[in-house]
Amino acid sequence: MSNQADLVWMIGGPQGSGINLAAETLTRCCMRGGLHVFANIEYHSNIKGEHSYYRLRIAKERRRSHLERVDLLVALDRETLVGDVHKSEVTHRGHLHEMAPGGAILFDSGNGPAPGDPSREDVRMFPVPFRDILLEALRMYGREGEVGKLQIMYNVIGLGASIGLLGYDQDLVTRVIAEGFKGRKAALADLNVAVFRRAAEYAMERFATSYPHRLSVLGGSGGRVMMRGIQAVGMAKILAGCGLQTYYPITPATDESDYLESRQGQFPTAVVQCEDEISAVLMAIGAAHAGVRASTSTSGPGFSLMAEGLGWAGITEAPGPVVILYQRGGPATGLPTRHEQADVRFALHAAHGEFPRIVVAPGDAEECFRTTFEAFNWAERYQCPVTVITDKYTASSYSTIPPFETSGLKIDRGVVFTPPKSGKDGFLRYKFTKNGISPRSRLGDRGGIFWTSGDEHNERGHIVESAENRVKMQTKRMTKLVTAAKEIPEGMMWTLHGPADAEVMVVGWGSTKGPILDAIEELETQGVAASFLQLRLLLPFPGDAVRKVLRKAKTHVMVEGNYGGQVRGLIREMTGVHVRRLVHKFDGRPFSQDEVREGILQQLKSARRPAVMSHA
Amino acid sequence: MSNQADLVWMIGGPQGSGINLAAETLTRCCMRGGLHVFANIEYHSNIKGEHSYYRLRIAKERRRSHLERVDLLVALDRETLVGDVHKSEVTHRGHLHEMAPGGAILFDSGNGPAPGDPSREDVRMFPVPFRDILLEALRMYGREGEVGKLQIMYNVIGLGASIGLLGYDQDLVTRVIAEGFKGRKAALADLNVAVFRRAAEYAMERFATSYPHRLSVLGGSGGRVMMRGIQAVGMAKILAGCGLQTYYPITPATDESDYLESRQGQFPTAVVQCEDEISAVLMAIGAAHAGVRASTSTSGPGFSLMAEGLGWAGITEAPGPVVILYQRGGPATGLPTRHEQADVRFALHAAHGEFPRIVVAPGDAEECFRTTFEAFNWAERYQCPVTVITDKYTASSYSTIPPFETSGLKIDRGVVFTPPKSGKDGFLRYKFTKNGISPRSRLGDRGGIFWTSGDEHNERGHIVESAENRVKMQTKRMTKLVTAAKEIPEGMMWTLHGPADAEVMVVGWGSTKGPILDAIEELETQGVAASFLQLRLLLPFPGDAVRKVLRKAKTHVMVEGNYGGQVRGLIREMTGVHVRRLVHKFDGRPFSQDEVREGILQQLKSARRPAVMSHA
Amino acid sequence: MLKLEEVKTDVFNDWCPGCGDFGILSALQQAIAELEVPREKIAVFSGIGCSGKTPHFLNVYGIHTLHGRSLPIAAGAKLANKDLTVIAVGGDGDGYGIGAGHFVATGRRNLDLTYVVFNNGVYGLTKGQSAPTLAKGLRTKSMPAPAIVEAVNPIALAICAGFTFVARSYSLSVKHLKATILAAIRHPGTALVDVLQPCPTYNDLHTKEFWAGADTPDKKPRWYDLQQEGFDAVVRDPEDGGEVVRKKTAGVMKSLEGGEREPVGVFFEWKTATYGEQLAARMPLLAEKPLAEADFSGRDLTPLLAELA
Amino acid sequence: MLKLEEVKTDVFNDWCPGCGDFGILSALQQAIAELEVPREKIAVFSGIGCSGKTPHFLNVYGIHTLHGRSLPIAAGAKLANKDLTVIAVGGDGDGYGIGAGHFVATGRRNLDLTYVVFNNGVYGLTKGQSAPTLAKGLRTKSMPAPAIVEAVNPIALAICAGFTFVARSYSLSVKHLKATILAAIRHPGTALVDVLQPCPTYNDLHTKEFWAGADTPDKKPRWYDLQQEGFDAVVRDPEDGGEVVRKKTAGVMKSLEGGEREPVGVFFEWKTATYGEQLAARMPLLAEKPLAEADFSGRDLTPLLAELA
Ligand SMILES: Cc1ncc(C[n+]2csc(CCOP(=O)(O)OP(=O)(O)O)c2C)c(N)n1
Ligand SMILES: Cc1ncc(C[n+]2csc(CCOP(=O)(O)OP(=O)(O)O)c2C)c(N)n1
Ligand code: SF4
Ligand code: SF4
Ligand SMILES: [Mg+2]
Ligand SMILES: [Mg+2]
Repeated sequence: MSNQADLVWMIGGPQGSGINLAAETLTRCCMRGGLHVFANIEYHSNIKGEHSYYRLRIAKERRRSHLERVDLLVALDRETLVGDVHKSEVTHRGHLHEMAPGGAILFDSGNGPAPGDPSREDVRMFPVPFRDILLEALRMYGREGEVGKLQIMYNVIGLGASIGLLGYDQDLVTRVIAEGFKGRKAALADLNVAVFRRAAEYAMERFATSYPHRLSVLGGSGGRVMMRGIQAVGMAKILAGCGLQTYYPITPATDESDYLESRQGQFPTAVVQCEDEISAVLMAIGAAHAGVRASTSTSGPGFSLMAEGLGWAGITEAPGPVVILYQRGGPATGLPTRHEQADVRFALHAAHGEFPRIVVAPGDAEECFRTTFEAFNWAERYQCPVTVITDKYTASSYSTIPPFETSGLKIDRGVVFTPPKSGKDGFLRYKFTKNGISPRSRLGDRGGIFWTSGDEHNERGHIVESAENRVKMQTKRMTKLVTAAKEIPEGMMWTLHGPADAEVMVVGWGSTKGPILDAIEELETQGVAASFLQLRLLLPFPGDAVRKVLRKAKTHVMVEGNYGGQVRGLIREMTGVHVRRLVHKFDGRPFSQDEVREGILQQLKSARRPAVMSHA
Repeated sequence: MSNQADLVWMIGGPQGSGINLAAETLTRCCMRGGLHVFANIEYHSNIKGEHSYYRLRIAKERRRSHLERVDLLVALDRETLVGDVHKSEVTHRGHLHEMAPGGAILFDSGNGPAPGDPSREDVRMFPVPFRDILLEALRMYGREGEVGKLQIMYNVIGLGASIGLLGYDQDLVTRVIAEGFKGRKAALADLNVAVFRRAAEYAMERFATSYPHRLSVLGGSGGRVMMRGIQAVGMAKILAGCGLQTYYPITPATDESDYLESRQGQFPTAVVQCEDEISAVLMAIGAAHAGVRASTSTSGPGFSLMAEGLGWAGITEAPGPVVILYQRGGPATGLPTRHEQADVRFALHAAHGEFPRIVVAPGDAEECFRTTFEAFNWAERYQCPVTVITDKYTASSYSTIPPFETSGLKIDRGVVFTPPKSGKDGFLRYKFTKNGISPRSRLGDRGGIFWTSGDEHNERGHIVESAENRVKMQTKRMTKLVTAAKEIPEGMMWTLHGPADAEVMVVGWGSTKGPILDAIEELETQGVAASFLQLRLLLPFPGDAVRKVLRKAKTHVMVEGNYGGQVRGLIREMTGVHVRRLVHKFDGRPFSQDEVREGILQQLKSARRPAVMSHA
Repeated sequence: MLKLEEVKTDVFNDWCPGCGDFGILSALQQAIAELEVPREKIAVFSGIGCSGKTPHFLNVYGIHTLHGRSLPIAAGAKLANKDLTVIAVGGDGDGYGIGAGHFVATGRRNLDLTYVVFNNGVYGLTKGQSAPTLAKGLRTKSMPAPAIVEAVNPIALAICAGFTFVARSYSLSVKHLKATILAAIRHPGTALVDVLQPCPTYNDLHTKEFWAGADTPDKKPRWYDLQQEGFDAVVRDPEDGGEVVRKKTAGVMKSLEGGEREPVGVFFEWKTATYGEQLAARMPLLAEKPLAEADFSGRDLTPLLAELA
Repeated sequence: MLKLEEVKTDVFNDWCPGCGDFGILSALQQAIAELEVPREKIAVFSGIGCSGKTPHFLNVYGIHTLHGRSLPIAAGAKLANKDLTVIAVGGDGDGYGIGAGHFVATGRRNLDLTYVVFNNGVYGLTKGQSAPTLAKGLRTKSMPAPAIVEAVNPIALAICAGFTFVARSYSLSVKHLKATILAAIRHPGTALVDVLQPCPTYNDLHTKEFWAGADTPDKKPRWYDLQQEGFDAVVRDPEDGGEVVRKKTAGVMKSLEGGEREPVGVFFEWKTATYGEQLAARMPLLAEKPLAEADFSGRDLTPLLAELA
C-alpha cells in the first residue's frame, strides 16, 4: 500500500468546538473496522476560539507519522479554510492550500468561504447546512429551542458528513457514538446519533457521486487500541506501582496526571497537585526516600524549576523520582501547545555540580510504556533521578497499536538493606561499594536509621568536608553510572532499524522515530536505501557502541526537532563522530513524513547548510 | 627565582579566630615591601570553631597559585597541627605532614601538640606563650581583666611571631596594623601594635637564630594592589555603571554584593537583597528592560533557581542581566565553602529551549575585571543574558597585582532606538534584521512603547503562534550569537600562552590558569616545554579557531577542576578534537601548582586513565 | 485624560465569550485613561494564564512574564525607573499559588506598585484545575473530585505580608473596579486589588449569576460594598503603631467574616515610607532622577584601588 | 519513653558557643524521647542554615534538605508513609524567606506534620544578613545599614495560610519549648512552632540578655506566656465556622499586639480533617496501610487497555 492510498482526513475549527471528539470517534471507528490510524492535533494556547485542527492518516497498514497533504477536510469555520483573516495580523493561511488535488472539503455553508477568498479549482467544495441539519435532528426531540446551546454538536455533523461521503459503515459509527455516552450523559446518545445519521445521509446523497474516495471496513480491530503517549506513560506508571504522582498543571503534561487521578480508586496512585514544580519534584523525592515509587510529569517551564531538586536527589541518592519531561516549543513559555525537541541538553545537565542521573528518550507510545516502566526500576536500582524525555507530538498523537506486551516486564527494586537482627543502629546508607550502589533502607524501616544531606557526607550520611571522603563518595556515586551502562540492555540504549551499511544512515531520537521510519520506507521505493539509528539512552551515553555503528555507515543525516542540533552535538562529544548533514525543524510543529524525506534528499544533494524544514 | 626560594607561610585556627586579618596584614606588608604574594584560604561551612587556614606564597616575582608545602606554619590550635581528633570521625590530619623539611611551626604553647601526637624530626617547633604575651601587652594598658574577651588578638600574636622569626621590617608592619584601625576602632590600634611588637620580639629573641629563613623588604610596592576576584568583579561593575545588583546571600558570592553595597553612597548601585534567587535574576532582568545595567551574583544552588528566568531574558531579548556564577563544590549544597569547576555545562544549557546567551570564563582577578566590564557591553549589545563563570578560588584568593588598566575600556550600550519625531506608536522592538539585533527602547521611553512576551511573539512583541513567524524570530534571535562570535575580539575568546607547537599543550579554563601558568614555568626548568591554551569564551564557542590551535599541538593535556571533564567534552563537541589526557580534581580544593605539574607528567607517562589529583 | 481608544490595542482578544476578564480589562483601560500619566510612563506586567494576556490589549508598555513571576520583574523595572507607573496583573494561580513567595516578599518591600489579581477560582489556561482561591470541599466542573486543601485568603495574606493598600472588587462591577484600581495606583506603596472574576468556561460555581445572587431569595448580589457600609480601612495617623495594628486586625477580620455576602472595597490602607523613598535616603542620586537616567561615564576607580594598596 | 542518650548522636556539633540552637536541640531531644514513638518512625527534615544541621544531632531518620525546601520533601515522605512522625526544622530565612511559598501551601494542605522554625532574625550561616523576621529599621552588627523592609509576622501568616496549630516559644525556655513541640507533634494537622532564638554571633539586638529583659527597669523577661494569661486559642467545636474565624482573628490580633513583651504559647489550634484523612477517603488502601507498604505486583492493565479498544 503506497502513501498515496492512505486517506488524510482533517477537521478544523475553533478551540472548544469538539474537533477532538469527532477525530477520536473516527479513529475508533476506523480501528474497529480493521484500519490503522495515526492522528495528531495542533491547537493554540487558548481556551475558546483560536484555530485548532486534528489530522487523521487512515491506512491499511500501520502508520507512524502524518503527511502534509489533506484529502478530506471538514471545516467548521471559515478560518479553517483561509486563515485568521479577522485578526490585525494574519498568522496562518488555513488549510485550503494544503489540499491534495482531487481532495474535498466539507464546510459549514453558514460559515464558509467569503467573496474574494482564495479558491482551488482542483478541490471539491461540499457545502453542508450545519444549522439546518442540527435543527432537523433537534426537532425530532422537540428541542429546536436549544439549537444555540447545542451548536457544540457541529462536530458530530462534520463526522457524519465525512462518513456519508466516504461511504463508511454507519452502523459501526452509530455504535461507537452511543458507547461514548454513558452514565450521566446517556440521554444525549440518541440525539447525537440522530445528528450523525442526518449529516451522513445528507453528504452521501448530495456529494458521494462526485467524490471517488471510499473508506471500507477491512475486518476486526485485531485487538488494537488507540493509544496516546500520555496514556502509555500513565499505564506504565500504574503497572510499575508508582504510588505518588506530583504535578503542577502544565500543557501537555497535565493530561497524564489527570489520567492517573481518575483511576486512583482502582489503582492507588496518590496524585497531588502542588504549589509549583519545585515542590512537585521535591515531594516525589521525599516519597522516594520513604520507599514509594514516585514520579512527576511536566514540560520545559516546570522542568526549569526542578534543577536544584534533581541535584539533591542525586547527592542523597534518592531512589527516584522518575521525571517525565514532555518537551514543547520553547524557550520560556514559548509555544506552549506546540512541539519541539529542544530541552535535551538541559535535561542532561540541569542543576549545578555533577551527580549520576539517567536520561532516556522513548520514540513512541510503545517505547514510552516500556521505558517508563524500566525507569522506575532504574531509579531504585541506581538510586538516582531518571528523566524520561518525550514531547508534545508523542504525548498527544494517537495511533492504533497492538496492546502492550507486559509479560516480560519485571519489577526490580534494587538492593534493599537487611535489617540487623540485633536491631542496633549503625546502618551505612552510603556504604562504599565497588559498583557504587549501597543497600538502601526506607524512612520508617526498623534498623535502617540513616541521615542524609545535600552537603557532602560520609557513609552514615553526616556532613564531612574532607578531601579524602569527597573523592571517595563522589567516585562512588558516579560509578553507579558505569554500572548502569553495563547493566542496561543494549536494546534499551539504541536501535538500528535497517542495515548498518545502508547508503544513508539517518540518526534521530525521540518522536522523530515515526516520521523517519515512514520516510525511509518511502525513500526505499524511490531507490534510496536508508537505515535509521535511533538513540534512546542519552545518559549514560553508549558512546563506544554508537561510534561503531556510525562508523559503518556511508553517509549520515541527523534529523532533530530543534535549532541547535543538540543531540548531534552530544554524539560528537561522546563519539567524536560529526554527523555533518542536519535536517532540523523548530517551527513548533512536528516533522511530517514528507519533511523528513525531503530533508534527507536535500542533505544528500548538498550538505553546505542544514535543511530547515517548515511546511507552513 | 625558583619556587624553592618562595616562602610559604600558613596560619591555621578555628573559624572566627581572625586568621584572615593576620594573613591580609602580612600580604599587605609584603606588598609594601616590594614582594609578591599569592594567598588562598580554606574554611568549613561553619561560623565558629571548625578548622580554617590561610596560605601565603611570598615571592620576589609574581605568583599565580599555591604550593603544597608549608615553610612556616602558625598554629593557633592543636587541630591545625594534627587534625580534628576531637571528633567521632577524624576528617583531616592537620598540616604537620605538609611541612617542608627544615620548616618551622609557631604554635600556642597553651594549645599545642598533646602527648602521643605525631611529630616531625625535620621540622622546628617553636612554642609561643600566646596568653602570656597578650597579658603582658594588656598590662601596659591596665586591661588584663579583658584577656578572655581579647583572645581574638591571638591572630596578631601569630603575625608578630612570624615577622620576628623572619626578621621582616617591624616598623612597616606597625604602620600597616595602625592603618587598619580607623574611625570607631582607632582606640584599638595601640593595643594591637603592642601585642604585635611583643610577639615579634619574643620570636626573634628565642627562635630566629635556629631558623635560617629571612624575609626582607625589596623596595616599594610598585603601585601594586592586593586583589581578590570579588573585588575585581565589584570594581568592574562600578566602572561599567551597573545600577542594580540583586542578590540572595550565598557563599562565596555574597562578598561581592557587600562590596557594592558598602560603596553605594559613592557609586550608586542599588543593592537589593531578594527573597530568593528566582527573584534576584528576574528583578535584574526587569531592570535591564527598563534601561539599567543590572546584575546578580550567586553560586551553584542559586544559579539552579535562575534557569527559567534566563530563558525569559533570552526570548524577550532583555539587555541583561550579567550573572556572575561563582562555582563551589557541588552538587546541591555540596561543599559550600570549597572550590570546584563543575557548573559549566549547566551554565551553558540552563533553561529549557534555545536562546542566545553568552558564557565567559575569566581566569583570574584581572580577567574578572575586564570580562565583567565587557559583559555589560555584550548584554546590551546582543540583548541577551551574559554569564560570567568563575569560582571560589578566584573569588577569595588574593594576589598582589598592578592596578587595573582602564583606559582601553569603553562603554557600549548597543543599538538604541531613535524616538520618532511624530511621537507616533508603531515601534518594532523585535524588528527582523540581518545581524539579529533590533534597536531597543527602554520602558518609559517616549515613542518606544513595546510589548514583550515569554511566548513566541512578532516584531511588535505580541503573541503569535504561526510557524512562519516562529522560524523567522527564532532565527533572528539565534543569529545574534553569530554576530557576537564575529564581533567579540579573539583576545577575549581564548589565549595561547606559549608556542602552539610546544611539546605539550595544556588546555584549561577559568581559575586553573594560575596553577597551569606556574606549573608550565616549572616544567620548563625540568626540560618539558609546554604551552597553555586558555579557553575563555565558552558560548559562542570559537570552534574553528580552537580546532586550528589544537591541531598544531603535539600532545594535549586537559586540566579541569571537575569529575567529568566537562570542557573537554565541550571541546570535542565543538571542534571534534578529543583531548585524551585529563588531569582532574574534584575534592573541593583548587589545583596547586604542584598538582598540575605532577598531573601533567603523569599523563605524559601514561594516558590510560585520567590523573585524579588530591593532595589530601 | 486619554481617550479610551488610545489605551486599546488592535490585538485580537481570544478570551472566552462572557469571560470576566473583559470587565477587568475595561476597568484597567478606563483607569489608565483617567490616570493623567503619559502612556509611555506606564508599564503593565503579567504572569501566565488567560489573565496573562492582558498587557497585549493595553496600549502602554506591556511585559508578559512567566507563570508566577510578574512581581519580581515589575519590581526590577520600578527600581530602575521610579518614574514609571508599574502595574502587575495575573491570575490567582499565578499570584497566590506558584507566586506566593514573591507575593509575601513584595508586600514586605512596599515598592510603589499595584497588583491586580484575577481571582476566578481556577487555573483557566490549563483547563480548569482548582486555583488556590477555591474553597475546600468545592468542585468545579473540570475537577475530578472536590478540593481537599484550604483556600488562601488573599486579603488576610496581603495584610499580614505588609501590603499597604489591600482591596477587593468584582470584575463585572466595572465602575467600582475602576475606582479601586485608580486608588490602588495612586496609593504610594504596594497595593493589592483582588478581583472576583467569573470564568464561565471552567468555574460553574462562581458564575455571573452566582455573584448577582440570582438564586437567592432576595436576588441581592453576593457582594456588598464595605465602604458603603461604613468600614474605615484607612490608617489616619501613619506613625501611630497602635492604629496600624487595629486597622490591620479589622481588615483581616473582615476578610475572614464569611457569611452570605462577600465584602468588596478597601480592607486596609496605610501611607508609610516606600522602599524607593528609603533607598533614596541612601543613594542621593535617586532623589534626583531614576537610576535608568544615571550618568556613569568616566568613573574613576582610584579610591577603590587605593583601599587595596 | 526513650532515654535522652538514645536520641542523641555522636556527631560533633559546631554551632557557636552560646547559640540558642542548643536550647532548641535539647527541647527536640526531650520531646522525641517522651513521644512514645519508636525512633525509626520519626523523621526530621531540615533546610540549610546553622539550624539545618539539627537532624545530624538527633538519632532518628535525619534528612538535611535544601535551602527553603524542607517542607515539600517532608510532605512527600509523609504522603508515602502516613505512619511516620514528620518534623521539619529550619531557619527563619529558610522558612519565611526563600521558603515562603511552600510555607503558605503547606498551611493550606494540612498534612499531619510539625514545623519548628529557628527564628533568630538573621541568616546565620551566611554571616548575618537580615532574615525576614528582622523588623524594619533594625540593624544587627553585620548589616551595613538598617533593614528597609517590613518583617514577616510568622504567626499571622501561618494562621492566614491555614496552619491548624500555631505556636511560639523561646529557645532558652526549654521546658516550655519542649511542651510546645510535643503538643505540636501530637496535633493532627500542620503545626508551626516559631522559636525565638538568640544568635550571639550575629544578632546583637535580640540576645539572651535582651529576652531576659536584663536592661528593663523591672528585669522581667521580654516574653510572657499567653496561656498563663488565659488566652484561649483552641477551637472547641471544630465544625463551628464562626468559632474558627473568631479564634483565627484572636490569634492574628495577639500576634500583631506589639508592646514591650512578646507573647509565647499557642495562638491558634483547630482539629479538622487532615490532607491524609481526606486522601484516604479517595484511596481506600490508605485507610489500611501506608502507600510505601502497598503491594503492586502483578497488576493487570486489561481494563485500562479496554477503554482504548
Ligand atoms: C512554571 C510553569 N508551570 C506551569 C505553567 C502552566 N500554566 C500556564 S497558565 C497556568 C495557570 C493559570 O491559572 P491562573 O494563574 O489562575 O490564571 P487564569 O488562566 O485563571 O487567568 C499554568 C499552571 C507555566 N506556564 N509555567
Ligand atoms: C538556593 C540557595 N540559596 C542560598 C543559599 C545559601 N544559604 C545557606 S544558609 C542561608 C541562610 C540561613 O539563614 P536561616 O535560614 O535563617 O538559618 P540560620 O543559619 O539563621 O539558622 C543561605 C542563604 C543556599 N544554600 N541555597
Ligand atoms: S478559561 Fe475562563 S478565565 Fe480563561 S478566558 Fe475562558 S472564561 Fe476567561
Ligand atoms: S551564627 Fe548564630 S545561629 Fe549560627 S551557630 Fe552561630 S550563634 Fe548559632
Ligand atoms: Mg485563575
Ligand atoms: Mg536565621
